[in-house]
Amino acid sequence: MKKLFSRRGFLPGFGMTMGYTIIYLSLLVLIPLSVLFLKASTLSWEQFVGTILDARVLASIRVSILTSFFAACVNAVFGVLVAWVLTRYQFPGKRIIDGIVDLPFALPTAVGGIALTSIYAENGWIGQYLAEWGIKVAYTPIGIWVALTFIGLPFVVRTVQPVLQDWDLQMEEAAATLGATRFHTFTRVILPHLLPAIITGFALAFARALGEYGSVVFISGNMPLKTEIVPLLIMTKLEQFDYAGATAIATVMLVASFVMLLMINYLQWRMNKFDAAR
Amino acid sequence: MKHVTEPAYVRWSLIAVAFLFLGLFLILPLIAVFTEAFKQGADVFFAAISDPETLSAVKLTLLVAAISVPLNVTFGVAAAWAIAKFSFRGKNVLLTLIDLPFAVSPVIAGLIFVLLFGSEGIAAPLLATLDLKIIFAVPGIVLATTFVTFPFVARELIPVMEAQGKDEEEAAVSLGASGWKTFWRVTLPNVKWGILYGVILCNARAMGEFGAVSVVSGHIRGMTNTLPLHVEILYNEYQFAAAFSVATLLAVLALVTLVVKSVIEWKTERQFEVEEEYHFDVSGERAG
Amino acid sequence: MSIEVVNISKTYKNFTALQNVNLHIPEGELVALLGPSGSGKTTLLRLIAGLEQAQQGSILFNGEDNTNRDVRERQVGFVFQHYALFRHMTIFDNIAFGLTVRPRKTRPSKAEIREKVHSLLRLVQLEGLAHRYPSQLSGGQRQRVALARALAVEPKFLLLDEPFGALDTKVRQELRRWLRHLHGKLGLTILFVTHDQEEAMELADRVVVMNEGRVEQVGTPEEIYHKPANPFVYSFLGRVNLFHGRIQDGRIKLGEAEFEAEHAHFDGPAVGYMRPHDVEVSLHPPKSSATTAVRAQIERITPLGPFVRLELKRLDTKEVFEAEMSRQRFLELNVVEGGLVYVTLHNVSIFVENAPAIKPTRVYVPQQVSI
Amino acid sequence: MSIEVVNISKTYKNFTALQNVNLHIPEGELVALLGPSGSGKTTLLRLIAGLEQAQQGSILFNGEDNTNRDVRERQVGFVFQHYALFRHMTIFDNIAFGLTVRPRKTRPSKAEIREKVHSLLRLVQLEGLAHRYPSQLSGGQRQRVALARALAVEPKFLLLDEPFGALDTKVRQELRRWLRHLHGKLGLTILFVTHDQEEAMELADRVVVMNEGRVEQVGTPEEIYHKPANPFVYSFLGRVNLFHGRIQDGRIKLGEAEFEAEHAHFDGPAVGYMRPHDVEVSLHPPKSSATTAVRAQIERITPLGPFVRLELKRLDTKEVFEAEMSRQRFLELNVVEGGLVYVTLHNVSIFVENAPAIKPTRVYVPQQVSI
Amino acid sequence: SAASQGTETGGTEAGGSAQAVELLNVSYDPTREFYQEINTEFAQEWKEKTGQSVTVKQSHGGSGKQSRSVIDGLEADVVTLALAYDIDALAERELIPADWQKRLPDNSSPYTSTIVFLVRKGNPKQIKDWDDLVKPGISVITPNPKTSGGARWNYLAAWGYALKKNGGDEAKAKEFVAALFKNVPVLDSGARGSTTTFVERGIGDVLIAWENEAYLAVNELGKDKFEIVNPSISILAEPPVAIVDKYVEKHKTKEVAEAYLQFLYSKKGQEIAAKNYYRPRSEEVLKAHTPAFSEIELFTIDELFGGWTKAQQTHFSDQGVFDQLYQP
Ligand SMILES: Nc1ncnc2c1ncn2[C@@H]1O[C@H](COP(=O)(O)OP(=O)(O)OP(=O)(O)O)[C@@H](O)[C@H]1O
Ligand SMILES: Nc1ncnc2c1ncn2[C@@H]1O[C@H](COP(=O)(O)OP(=O)(O)OP(=O)(O)O)[C@@H](O)[C@H]1O
Ligand SMILES: [Mg+2]
Ligand SMILES: [Mg+2]
Repeated sequence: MKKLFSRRGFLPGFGMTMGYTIIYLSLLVLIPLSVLFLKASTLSWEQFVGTILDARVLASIRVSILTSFFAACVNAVFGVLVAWVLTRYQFPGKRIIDGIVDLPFALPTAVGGIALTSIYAENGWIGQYLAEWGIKVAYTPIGIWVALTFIGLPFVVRTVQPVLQDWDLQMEEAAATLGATRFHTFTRVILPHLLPAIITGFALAFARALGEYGSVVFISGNMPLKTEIVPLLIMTKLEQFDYAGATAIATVMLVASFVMLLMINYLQWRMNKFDAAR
Repeated sequence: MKHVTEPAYVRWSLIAVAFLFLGLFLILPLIAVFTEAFKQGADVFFAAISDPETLSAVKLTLLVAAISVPLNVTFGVAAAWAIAKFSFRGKNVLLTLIDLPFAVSPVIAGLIFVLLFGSEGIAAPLLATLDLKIIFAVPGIVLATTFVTFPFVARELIPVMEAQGKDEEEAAVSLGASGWKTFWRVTLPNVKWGILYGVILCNARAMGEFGAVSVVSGHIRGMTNTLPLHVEILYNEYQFAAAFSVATLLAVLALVTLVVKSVIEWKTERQFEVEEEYHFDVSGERAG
Repeated sequence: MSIEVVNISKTYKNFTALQNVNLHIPEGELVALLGPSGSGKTTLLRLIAGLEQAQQGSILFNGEDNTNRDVRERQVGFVFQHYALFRHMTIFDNIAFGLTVRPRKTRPSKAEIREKVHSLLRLVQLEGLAHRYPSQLSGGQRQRVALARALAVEPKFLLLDEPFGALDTKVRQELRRWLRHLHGKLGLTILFVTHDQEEAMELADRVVVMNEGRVEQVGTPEEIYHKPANPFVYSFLGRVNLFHGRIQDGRIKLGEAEFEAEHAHFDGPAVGYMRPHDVEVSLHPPKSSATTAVRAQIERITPLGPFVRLELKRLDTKEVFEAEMSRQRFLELNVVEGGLVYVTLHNVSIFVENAPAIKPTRVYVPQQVSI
Repeated sequence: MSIEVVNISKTYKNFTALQNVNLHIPEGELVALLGPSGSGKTTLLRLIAGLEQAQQGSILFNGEDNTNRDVRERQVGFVFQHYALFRHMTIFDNIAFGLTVRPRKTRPSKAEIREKVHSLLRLVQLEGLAHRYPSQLSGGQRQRVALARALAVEPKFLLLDEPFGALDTKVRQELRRWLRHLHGKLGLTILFVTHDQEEAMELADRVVVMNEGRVEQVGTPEEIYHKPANPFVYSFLGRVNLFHGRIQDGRIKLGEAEFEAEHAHFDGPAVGYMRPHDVEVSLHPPKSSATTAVRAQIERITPLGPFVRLELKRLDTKEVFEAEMSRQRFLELNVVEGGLVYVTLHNVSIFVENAPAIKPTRVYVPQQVSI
Repeated sequence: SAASQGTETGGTEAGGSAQAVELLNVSYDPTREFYQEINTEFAQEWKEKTGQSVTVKQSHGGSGKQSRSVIDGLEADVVTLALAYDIDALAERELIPADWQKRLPDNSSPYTSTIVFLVRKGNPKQIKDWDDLVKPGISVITPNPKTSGGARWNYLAAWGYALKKNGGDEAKAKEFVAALFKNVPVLDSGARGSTTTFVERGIGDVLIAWENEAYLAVNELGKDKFEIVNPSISILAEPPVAIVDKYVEKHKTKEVAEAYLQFLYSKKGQEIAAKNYYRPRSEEVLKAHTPAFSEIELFTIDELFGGWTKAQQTHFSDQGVFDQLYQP
C-alpha cells in the first residue's frame, strides 16, 4: 500500500483523505441511493416499464425535461450575462446584486414558489400586466419555467464567475489588434473559453431543475398531462403508498441526471487534458 | 482600456438587462416575501417570529446546520485534498458522484433515508435492536440536510486547491513540517476564503432545505420542525402572514451571509490592493 | 510607416508610468525599447498600439494623428509577452483569426485565407503543425505562431513585447537571428521591448533606453554603449566599475589615480565609471602615465569561456572592482588569486553630482569627461 | 556532506525523465546543474530532496543510503524556482517556519527563534522587512527570503532550482555574487539548477551538463568549456560554428581548409566545431599554414559593446559562420559589411559520426581532435 | 423523539403514578388550534383524575403523508387523520387491528364535517348547489384528489350528489364529475394551495372545501371578501381517530391514549370541536351551535361507496375512475 501511494507524490495523506472521501461518500450518498435501486427492483420488468411508459408519467417527463431545459438555457444565457456584468463593470449596488444571486439557495423553495406565484399570477404584480397581453405565466408551463429559472440561476453564475475573473484580458487585446470587433471577440474568443464552465453550470442547473418540487407545485397548477412535473408524480405515488412506483420513476430520472453529469465532467476533463498537453 | 470594454451604451444596456432579469427572478420574489410578511402589520410579524415554536424551529435549524455544515466541510477538505493534490484513476467518476446529490430530487433524498431507516427499511432490524431512532428525529434531519448540501464545499474547494498547486506544501515538507502541520499551517490558510465561501453556500442551503427534511422530520411541533417546515405548517394553517414572517427570517439569513461574503471579499480585495501598491513601491525602489 | 510619439504622458491612478516621452521611429527600422522592469516599456508599446489611452500627448503614424483612433483601425501587429494565443483554436485558426473577423466585404475567400495562412506557416517554419493546439507547442514555436498571427493582417508595423523573454538561451538566440532575417525580408517597421541589453544591442538598428517612465537615451547600439548619456544608461548596458573621488583644481582624483579634467571648472565630489574590459592589468607598473595606474590585489578569478574575469581590490581606496580580459591575455599574465597587480584605468567616464538632495541615480548630469 | 547519486532512473507514466544518472558531489562544493528545458534537472533535484521517488537506483548522503528516507529526515534545504513562499505569512514567519514546526522536544524557544531569524535576515540583507508579506517584496528580495528560509533549518546541503530564473539581468548579477559569497562564508554543499551557461560558469566550482535525462559531462567550468565531451555540450555552452567535412587519408578536410588528424585512422564524414572567438580574421592571407585559412565575405557586423560579432560566409562551402573579436581588434581591421577577409580556423574540434541510424545529436562519439 | 421520550419518562408505570407522560398525536392540517385546546383541557382533567401530568405533542401534515410517516416509524400514540383510508393503511401494516373503527363510537369519528362551497362576497355567480358548478364558464377550485385527502372528499361529495340526483346512475355521476373537473383551471397539490389560489390569486368562482376549513379561511383571510354556501346534499366527512396499538404498547401509554381519545367524545371535547367548526356528534352540543351548522342532507361514504378502501380502489388508484374521467 505504502509503496503504491508513495509513487503518487511525496505529499502525505492521500490514503487517509481518499479513504475518508470514499467512506463518507458511500455512507451518505452511495448506500442510500442504492436503496432506491433496490426498491425499484422489487417491481417486475413489466411493472417497471408500465410505470415509466404510463401516459401521465411520459407527459410529466416531457414537461419536466422541457421546462428544465429551457430554464437551464435561460440561466446559461442570463447567468453568463450576470456573471459578466458582475465581473466586468462597476455600478452602484453591485455587491448587493452579487450577494442576492445566492438567494435561491437560502430561501425555502416553497416560499420562493409562493412568492413567484404571487408575482406572476393573473392578479399578481407582473402577472396583471402580462395578462393584458394575453400572456399567462402562473399555472402554465411558463410558470414552471419561471420557478426553475429561479432555483437554477446561482449554479451558472457561480461557475462562470471565477472563470471570468481569471480570464486573461490580453486575449481580448490580441483579438482587438487583429481587427476583431467586440462582438467577434466575445463570440469567437471569450465564449469558447467560458463554454466548459457554462456547460457545467447548465448541467447543474438542469439536474437541479429536474428534481425540484417545492417551488414548482405552487406555480404550476399541476394539471395532469399539461403542467404536472415528475417530482409531483413521485409524490402522488407516495401518497398512494406506491413506494416501488415512486422509486422506479426516481431511478430513471436519477440515472439520466448521473449520465449527463458524468458526460459533462468527462468533457471537462478532456478539455483540461488538452490544455495540459505539451 | 477602451478596446477591452464595450461602448458605454452597450455596457449600460447589459447592466440594465441583468438588473431586469435579476429583478424579475430574484429581487421581486424577495420583496414579495417581505410584503406578505408585513401584510397584517408589524404586530403579526413580530408575534410570528417570537412564537416559541418558531424559536424552537430556529434552534433546530441552527443545530442541524451546525452539525451538517462541519461534516461537509471536513468531507470537502478531505476530498479536495485527495482530488486536487494527487492524480489517480477514476477522478471523473468520483467528481460526478460528489455532484450527484445536486441531481437528486429533494423528495427522493428524503425518501431514500426513509427506505433505509424507516420501520420497514433495510436497517430497521438493526436500529430496533440498538434502540436507535434516525428518521423522524434529529439524526434523520441532519442526514437529509447533509445529503442535499453534500457537494457545496468540495465543489468550491477543489478548483481553488487545484489552482494553488503543491509548491507551498512541498516547501513546508522540505522544511521538516509533518503532514498535519503542513495542512494546518500552509494549505488551510491558503484556501480559507474558498472554504468560507463553500460554508456560506452550504449553510444557506442547509438552513433553507425543505423537501428532503420534510420527508424525514415527522413534523412534530417544537421538536422536529425546522424553519422551512414551520413555514409550511403556518401556511397550511391559513396563517399566511406568519408563514412569510418566518420565511423572512430565512431570507434575512441569506442576506446576512451576503454581508459576510461581501465583507470577506472586500477584505481580500483590499489585501490585493495592498499588494498592488507595494508592487509600485518595489519597482520604484529598484530603479532608484 | 514611421511612428512619432509626441510628448506622451500616462498616469495610472496616482502612479506616473510615462512622463513626457518623445520618440521618433523612422520607417523600416528595427528598434529596441530597453529598460529595467517597471520603466514603462509595455505601457509605451500599448499606447502606440492603441490598447491604452494617454492623458496627454499624441501619436502620429506617418505624420498623421492616430491618438484617438481605435485599436482595430491602427493596423498594428502586436505580439504579447506571453503570446496570448487563443487556446481553444488550432494554430491554423489562430493565424487565420485576423482575416476571418474582417467584415464580409473585405474578407478574403476561404481558399485565399488558407493560402495565406500556409504561406505564413512556411515563413515561420511551422508547416507541419497547423492542426495542433497552442498547448501542444514549445515556447519558441508558440512565439513564432504569435508572430505569424500578427503578420497575417499585414500590419503597417509590428510591436513585440519581450518576444523572447520566457525562452531558453539557445532558443532565444535562434529566434533573434530569425527575427532579424524576417525584418530584412519584409522591411517592416518593428519596435520590440526587452530588458536584456545584449538582445537589444544584437538585434536593433536603434535602441531606446527607458527608465522610470522617461526616455534616457536614443541611439544606435554603438552610441548607447560607448557614449552613454548618463550613469543610468552606462550601468544598465553592461558591467561597470564605480570609483568615488573628487574634482579639485581642474584635476580628477580617484584615490591615488589622477587625471586631467577638461570641462571640470569647479571643485566637488565626482564618480568615475568604467567598464571591466577597459581595465588594463599588468604585472609591472606602466611606464607612461603613472598617475592613472593603481595597485590592486586579485580576490577571485572566474574563467568565463572566451574571457576571464578578475575581481580586484584597490590597495589605496579598498574599492572592489572587476577586470575582464581575453583568455589568451590571462594565460599570458599568469596570475593567481591573492596576487598583486598594477591596474591602469582607461576610458573612465566622470559624472558630476550637482543636486545631492534628490535620488542619486537620477541627478547626475551628463557632464561626461572622456579621458 | 557529500551526495552520491547512483544509477538513478525516473519514469513518469511512459516518459523517461532520468536515465541511469550517476553523480558525485563532494562536500562543500558549489555545483551547477546545467541543461536545456525538459532535460530532467528539476526532476533530479527533487529526487535528491526526496520530493519524488525513483524507480531505480539509490541516493547516498555521506555514503549512507537515503533513498527511502522521508523528505523531512533528509535535512535538505530546497529553494524552489518560484520561491514557493508562504503567502499568508510575514517574512519573519516564513523564515521561522522550519523551526516552529519542529516537535516540541527539539524546538528552540521563542527567543532563540527570533534571534536566529534576525541573524538570517541580516545575512540576506533584509533586516527591515521582517513584517512584510511576500507579495510586498521584489523578485530578488523574495529569492533571498526563500534562501533564508531554507537556511533556517541548518540543512546539510542546499538545493536551488533556477534560483535566478525569473529575475532581471541586473538583479541576477547581484544575487549571483551574493550567493557565491554566502557559499564561501557558510561552506555548505550547494547544488543549483540553471539553464544559463554563463551563470553556471560564473558561479560553480563544478558543472553538470544534462540532456534528455542523461548526464552528458561533469567538470569544472574550464573543462566543460574547453574540453566538451561531445557536440551537445560543445554547442550548449556558447555560440558555436559548425563546418561539415570528411576525414580522408588521416587528414581532415573542411572545404578548402585541411588539417592533420592525429587519432583519425579511418575515412568518413566529420563535423568541425569552433567557437566564434577562435576565428581569426585578417585582411591578408596568413603566412604560416595556409591550409587552415579560407576566404569569407562579411555579411553583417554587430557591435556588442566590448566586442564585435561578424557574420561571415565562406566562399568555398557557402557555410555561414560567426567570428567575434574585441572592439579594438575590430577597429584595427577596419572592415565593412560586404568586404572580403581571410579567416584562420583555430581550435576546431572534430566529432566523428559513427552510428548514423540514431539521433544525430546524441550519436557523436567524443573522439575529439584538437588542432 | 417525542414518543421515545414518552417511553422513558412515563412508560414504566403507566397510569396511577405521578410520573409525567407524553403522547404523540399525529394529525392532519389544520387541526392545530383544535387539538391545542383539547390537549390543555385533557391534561388538566387527567391530572385531576390520576395525578399524572401529560403532555401531548402534535404533528401536522397532509393526512396521507402523516399516515406514511407512522408506517415508516413515526411512533405516534394516537392518530387523528382525515380519512379512514389512511388509518386502514396502518391496519394493513398491522400497527393496529383491522377492526379499529369499531373500537370507538360513531365509526371512531368523534366529530364530522362536510363539504361546502366558498364563494366571493355577494356570490356574484349565484352558486347555490352542485349543479351550478358544472355550468360552463364557472371556474371551480379544488385540489388534486391524487395528492390531497381533502380533495377526495370533494370528489366523492360531487359523485354522491350526482348519484343521488340521478337515481344511482353511475354513468351519469361520472359525466357530472367529469364536467365539474372540466371547470377546474388549477389543480393544486393540497387544500392550502387551492385556498391560496382562490383567495390570494383571485382565481375561480368557487372553492370546494371542508366546512371547518372554509370557516377558517373566511375568519383568517377576510370575512368581508367571502361567504360560505351550503349545497343541498353533501357528504358526511368523518375524520377518524385511533390509538396505534403497536406504539402505545411499546411506550406503555395505552391507558392514557385511550382516555385521550375518549375525551374527544366527552361534552368538553365536543364543545371544543364545535368551536373549531367541526360538527360534534353529540346532539346536545350540535343543537347549541345550530346556526353555524345549517341543515344539509348528508350521506356517508359507507352508504354510497362501500367504505374507503373500496372508494380508493375504484376512484383514485392509477387508471381508476378519476384518471379515466379527468382528461384535461
Ligand atoms: N493597469 C495598471 N494600473 C496601475 N499601474 C500600472 C498598470 N499597468 C502598469 N502599471 C505600472 O506602470 C509602470 C510601468 O509598467 P510597464 O508594464 O510599462 O513596465 P515594463 O517596463 O513593461 O516592465 P516589465 O519589464 O516588468 O514588463 C509599472 O510600475 C507598473 O506597475
Ligand atoms: N509529474 C510529471 N508527469 C509527467 N512528466 C513529467 C512530470 N514532471 C516532469 N515531467 C517531464 O519530465 C521531463 C523533465 O522535467 P524537469 O522538470 O526535470 O525538466 P527541467 O530540466 O527542470 O526543465 P526546465 O528547465 O524547463 O525546468 C520533462 O519532459 C517533463 O515534461
Ligand atoms: Mg512589460
Ligand atoms: Mg525545472
